[in-house]
Amino acid sequence: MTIDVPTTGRALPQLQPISFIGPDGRPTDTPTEGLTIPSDRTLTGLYRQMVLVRRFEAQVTHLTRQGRLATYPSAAGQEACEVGATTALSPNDWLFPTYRDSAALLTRGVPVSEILAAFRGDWHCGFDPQEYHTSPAATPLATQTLHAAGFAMASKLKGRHAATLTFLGDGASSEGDTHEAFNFASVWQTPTVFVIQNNQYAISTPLREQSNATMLADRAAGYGMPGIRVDGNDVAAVFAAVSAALERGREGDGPTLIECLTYRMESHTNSDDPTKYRDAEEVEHWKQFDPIDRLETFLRDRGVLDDDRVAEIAAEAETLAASVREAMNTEAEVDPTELFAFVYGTERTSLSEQRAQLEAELAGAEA
Amino acid sequence: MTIDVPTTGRALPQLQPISFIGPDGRPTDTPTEGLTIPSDRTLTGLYRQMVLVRRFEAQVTHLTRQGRLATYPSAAGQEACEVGATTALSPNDWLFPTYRDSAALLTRGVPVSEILAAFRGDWHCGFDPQEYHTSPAATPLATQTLHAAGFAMASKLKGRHAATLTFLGDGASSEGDTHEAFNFASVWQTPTVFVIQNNQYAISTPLREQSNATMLADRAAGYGMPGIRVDGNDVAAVFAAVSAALERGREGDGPTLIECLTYRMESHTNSDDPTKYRDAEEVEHWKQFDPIDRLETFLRDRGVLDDDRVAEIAAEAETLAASVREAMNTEAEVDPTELFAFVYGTERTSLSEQRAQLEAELAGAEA
Amino acid sequence: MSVDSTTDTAPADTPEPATAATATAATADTATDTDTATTATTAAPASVTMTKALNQALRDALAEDENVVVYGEDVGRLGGVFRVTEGLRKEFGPERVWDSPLAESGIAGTAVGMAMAGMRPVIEMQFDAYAYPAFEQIVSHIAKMRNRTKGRVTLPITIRIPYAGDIGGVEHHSDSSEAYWTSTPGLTVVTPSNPADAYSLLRESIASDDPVIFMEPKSRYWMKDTLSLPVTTAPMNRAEVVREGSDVTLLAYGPTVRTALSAAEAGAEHGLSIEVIDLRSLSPFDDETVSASVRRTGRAAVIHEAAQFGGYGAEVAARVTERNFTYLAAPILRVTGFDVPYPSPKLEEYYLPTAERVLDALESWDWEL
Amino acid sequence: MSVDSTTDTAPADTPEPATAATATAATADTATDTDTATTATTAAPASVTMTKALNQALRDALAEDENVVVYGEDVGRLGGVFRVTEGLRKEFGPERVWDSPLAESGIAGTAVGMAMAGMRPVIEMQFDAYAYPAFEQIVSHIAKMRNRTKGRVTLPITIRIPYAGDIGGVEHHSDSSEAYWTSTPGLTVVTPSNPADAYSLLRESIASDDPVIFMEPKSRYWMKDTLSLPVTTAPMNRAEVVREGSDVTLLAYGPTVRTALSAAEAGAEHGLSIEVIDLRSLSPFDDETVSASVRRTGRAAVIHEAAQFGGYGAEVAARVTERNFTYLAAPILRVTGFDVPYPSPKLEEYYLPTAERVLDALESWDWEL
Ligand SMILES: Cc1ncc(C[n+]2csc(CCOP(=O)(O)OP(=O)(O)O)c2C)c(N)n1
Ligand SMILES: Cc1ncc(C[n+]2csc(CCOP(=O)(O)OP(=O)(O)O)c2C)c(N)n1
Ligand SMILES: [Mg+2]
Ligand SMILES: [Mg+2]
Repeated sequence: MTIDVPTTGRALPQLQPISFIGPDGRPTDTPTEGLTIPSDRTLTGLYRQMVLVRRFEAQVTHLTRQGRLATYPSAAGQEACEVGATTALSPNDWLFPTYRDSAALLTRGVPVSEILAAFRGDWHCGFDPQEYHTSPAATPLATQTLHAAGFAMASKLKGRHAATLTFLGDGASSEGDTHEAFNFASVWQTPTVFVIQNNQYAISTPLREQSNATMLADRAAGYGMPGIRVDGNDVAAVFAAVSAALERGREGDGPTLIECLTYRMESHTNSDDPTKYRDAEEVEHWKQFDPIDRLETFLRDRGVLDDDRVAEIAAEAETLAASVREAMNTEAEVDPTELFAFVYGTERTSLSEQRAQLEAELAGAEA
Repeated sequence: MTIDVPTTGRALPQLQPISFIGPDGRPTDTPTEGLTIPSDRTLTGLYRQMVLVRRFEAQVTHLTRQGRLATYPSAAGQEACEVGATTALSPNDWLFPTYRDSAALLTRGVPVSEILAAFRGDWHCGFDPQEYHTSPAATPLATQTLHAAGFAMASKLKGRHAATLTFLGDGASSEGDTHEAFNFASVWQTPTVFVIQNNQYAISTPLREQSNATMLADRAAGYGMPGIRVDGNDVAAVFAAVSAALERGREGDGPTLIECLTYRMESHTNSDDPTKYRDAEEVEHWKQFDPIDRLETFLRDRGVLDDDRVAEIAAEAETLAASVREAMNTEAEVDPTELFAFVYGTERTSLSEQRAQLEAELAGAEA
Repeated sequence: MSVDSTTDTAPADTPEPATAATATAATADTATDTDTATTATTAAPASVTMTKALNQALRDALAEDENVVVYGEDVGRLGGVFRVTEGLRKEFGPERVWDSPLAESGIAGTAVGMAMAGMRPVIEMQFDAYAYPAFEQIVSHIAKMRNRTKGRVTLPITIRIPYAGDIGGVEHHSDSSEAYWTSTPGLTVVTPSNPADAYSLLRESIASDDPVIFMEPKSRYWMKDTLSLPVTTAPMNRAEVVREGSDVTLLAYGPTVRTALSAAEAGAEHGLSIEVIDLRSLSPFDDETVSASVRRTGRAAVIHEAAQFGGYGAEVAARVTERNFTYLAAPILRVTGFDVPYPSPKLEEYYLPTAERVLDALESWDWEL
Repeated sequence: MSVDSTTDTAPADTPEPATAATATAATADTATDTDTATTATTAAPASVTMTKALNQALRDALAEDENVVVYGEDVGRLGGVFRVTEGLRKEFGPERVWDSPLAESGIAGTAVGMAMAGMRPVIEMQFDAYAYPAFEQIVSHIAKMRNRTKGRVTLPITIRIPYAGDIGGVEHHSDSSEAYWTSTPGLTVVTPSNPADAYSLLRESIASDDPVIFMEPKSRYWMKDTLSLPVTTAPMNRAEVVREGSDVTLLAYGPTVRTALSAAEAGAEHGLSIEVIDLRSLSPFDDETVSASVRRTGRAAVIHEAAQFGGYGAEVAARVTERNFTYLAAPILRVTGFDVPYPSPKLEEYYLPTAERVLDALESWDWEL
């Protein structure tokens, strides 16, 4: 038969997740597929950012327990993915996050109150995507993967040197959109990095009922795209893998699929009851793989981190937590007539009529 | 890390398509992954059926040129896929075909006039799916792959020994539904065989703009499902591969993906103009891979087929062609009020009102 | 505003509206004939939430017919994000009730195949914006299979869709998608407004040989009523007069039946006798029950949460006007959400049609006509 | 039937209806102000099909703005299954006009990303039933992005959808899906009925910063008109009176404008003066133009191919009634497809609303009122 097909790079990823720093904080001897461990300086920055976002998650989760936010999906336990991948972005790159990725938004520089706007119910997206080069967090699963591919295509067509990064979950990997995004990105050879945060659950559904594959990274081969599996609790590995993939993309070599193995330590959102579907022991078991502990050990062993610096960072985290509490205490003003303001570029006559109706109601209620 | 995942069967398919009989009609030495060549008797039956369906396709295409059918997508050139895969089914299995698969319907025993009903515009599906254990031919691409997975799941749940086979095109492989069907079938381990007829084009879009994968069969690994690539113009290989996959499914070992490399010799449908997107030479080139010629040579060489038998089958094919012409000459009666008859189990009042309106119009037109 | 306030239905005296079952018992002349609590194995009356009623309907359907299967995202171990399927996996096992991979087109598409093989799948779309990935399977196959095959292949699929808002949900969690389904020939669309109907309509939907879009009003999941299960309320294709009145007919369904009843009660205080009809069946539409009421009152308004433009209320207004034009003293009004995407929680109170908004709308009519 | 037949618009004397452009020229007092053929580079008048007009609109848009890109299934080498994009790939190269992989959600979803990056994607859904896989991307993202981000992210995406039937198409090739889009806040929905509008509306859609569903009536693709391109017809949000009359207003769009004009012509022979409005913009709806007409005639009917129940005509009937109730002598009628799935070719003549069916419907009114 006479079909022309590329035959390069046709391989399944290595079974063992790529990792530089083991759960015990010691260097691993896992093959790392040409990746190099980030510098001490970078690692220290990643450590700091992970501590900050963890404190953020804890504070927000605490506030939800007090009923101060409608709903909140915490990424506690997944800090290495959130921080490692996002830090690898350069400012011109664009991030396409999900509801799970507030930690990534924080890392991208979005102010606390703008992140929380959606969860405390002010407005669907509280920040300016153009300012942070970050798309609104997508709630409909997997839809953002196509946005990331399309954005990267535009970047490529316009000759810009900007890549895109998108997060998705193990559950979202089952959606048709994920497949279409992998395919479009690979056919078009767009600079897109797909990071699956495989945290073992889609709400209550365990990975084994989501996929029968040996690993989700095995999907990549079917698109002629490199796929790798990374220890998603080793921020060094995540950062290195994502950095390399972004660079690959910017060089014109197309998309990459990175599966990060991790674990959702909290419930799906505050309204979820994980005791229905997983044992406390499992959660306990995963504690030994904690991303922050291991990096702290590693950096202390290398003499890069000491008690003072750790305390300093912890203090910074407390300041952040305080700002979270403050953001929640400042009651954001909402303007009911904004309901009509952004639906179309020019407000339609019929919307103006409805706006007038609401204004009359509001005036009546005041009177 | 501590993820339990199956690690068996994790491999990419062999690059060389599985084939028993080469384009020249001689046995090949391609590795055949444990498959065995069908018996002479079976091969003769497959030969006969391929000759029949080719004559069918030619006759129908001829009639469309005369404007006797609204539209028709011919599978000329793809007879080995159509016939090889469909013949592998046992009567209790179910087939989930597309618009391209009239040849498969014919092979499944659906009468000519019932196949053509859809194309000459009598009714959307002209045959009784229950009678032929064959779903209506799906027009929305890839949707039927999920029906096949679901049907097989029911078969499994009910402890029936029935498998399902579905055809899809290289183009349809890009749809989200295809991904979802692969995934559901594999997670549920349903007895489903997915046969991609990779005929190199989706209307005008060539394979290389559809997928960047080395081969579409590479998709299978991402679902923990066996995938193989077969010479789709070698009916022996198609029959053997699909038979084995169906058996695998019936034994409870789950779905299989089979990519059959073939070529669409005709235009997409009669309303298409292939000169816009492919060269006459390419079509010419593919003639040397003809599925019927090679099998005829092979069977003649083995002394199983002779001029008499070939002539006999050709005569049978002429009879079939005559029945096609006849089917097209018999003007099927359509009853306009059937518009309302099958929308719901019980006709709604509002539909009865509309039926009465139409009846009044028809009576008025007659008067 | 000059209205005649004679009505022989006592206004409900609790903030919770009367259920269809109890309201029916109180109204003598409704077109439909409902026998509640006639089944032999009826439990003693108890306080039942809509969630519990739905759960029991699924349980009873699973117990009665081995072809019934329940699957979708998180409907197994977790029992669904709204706990509607709670306990069912445990009781019937993972071969009857299970968690599927996360893909709505996959869920709907496999249901087509299962139904072709003789099963009666009851599938869940976790929120109604998440039915959209399944749109093609629902509209191009589920709605059309019977017609395509001249009735040879029927698809007894029930698609459960929690819908509408008023629960403080984040984006995409409060859509009212009914118009997409009601404008699709081949689909049957029903929605309960109370626990008794939730049970009865769900049983009837599952028993139906046609596909049914079963829309569950999220904000009513926790509504309680005292009733005995199993219960059979009015047939699935009928609307119900849940409060009688003589001046105006309010047409409501799902979450807005409560709104309509509150408006009726408040209206009564101003001497306005308001009849409230719970449509229950959105497709088909019960022209008979509605026309009978509107011909009596001469005025009607339809209430829904979805945006007005192209919403289901348009069909209601159009067909009721077509059929009863000469009886109408005023145009049929639509009291609905605004023509904007469903807003974030802090704004939903301004978006949602309230009893006050209903009464304001009624005042906009020229009552002298 | 007693009607006044005074009308100063001459009935068209060809079976082809007057185009919006020519009809506008003939009617003095339409609300909209259209200047045709005023652009400097206007070509000499020539016979132009709708397909050709669309093709030219795309060509001119591509030439004028480098951010415009055109992609979808088979729109490149083949030039689209209806040849609307013919020659564009050759002229502008595969970086401006290309064939995408076969996946509609992918096409729509990548368009979101491209638009976020500053491009103006013009994407094609090959037939309107094939827009359904893209439903979630269109409804949950394309329609909502501007609102979600308070106007910070706008999506200037044009989604071209060939729609409706009367072309002898096999199943799924003749759907009229407009109601799905018009009931979605955030979308703008337009449809031309003639070549001049096809050009002008498509240019305006591409230039719009909002997403536009651009619905192309398949059966009118081959309709010819003599005109000069480029042409600017009435603004995108306006309806147009394409034939004046005093007894009845027919509201039509896309493929049914021809039907309405035929009915008007036939009606004239029976002394019935029928005004025909081409809606052009389905969302927003031009209340001003339509109400002005209906207040004059006191009677209206809306005509579309889609099924009646929940169809776009419901919104038309409901809102025109709401706004003009006291002017109406009769209910607004809907002359539409039946409430069944679109049938196979041999049955479509019975399904489609014809001029006769329109006239039959008008006769159903009590004209003495
Ligand atoms: C299209 C769609 N379907 C369903 C949902 C409801 N839902 C929200 S999160 C979730 C689970 C997602 O799991 P995963 O992708 O693994 O991400 P994780 O929450 O674990 O980060 C579901 C089903 C949704 N948001 N979108
Ligand atoms: C969902 C959907 N999108 C688009 C189409 C229009 N269409 C019909 S056939 C076709 C090409 C299909 O190519 P392929 O899957 O390779 O099958 P082939 O026709 O080559 O057998 C397209 C785009 C469709 N039928 N369904
Ligand atoms: Mg997960
Ligand atoms: Mg093909």
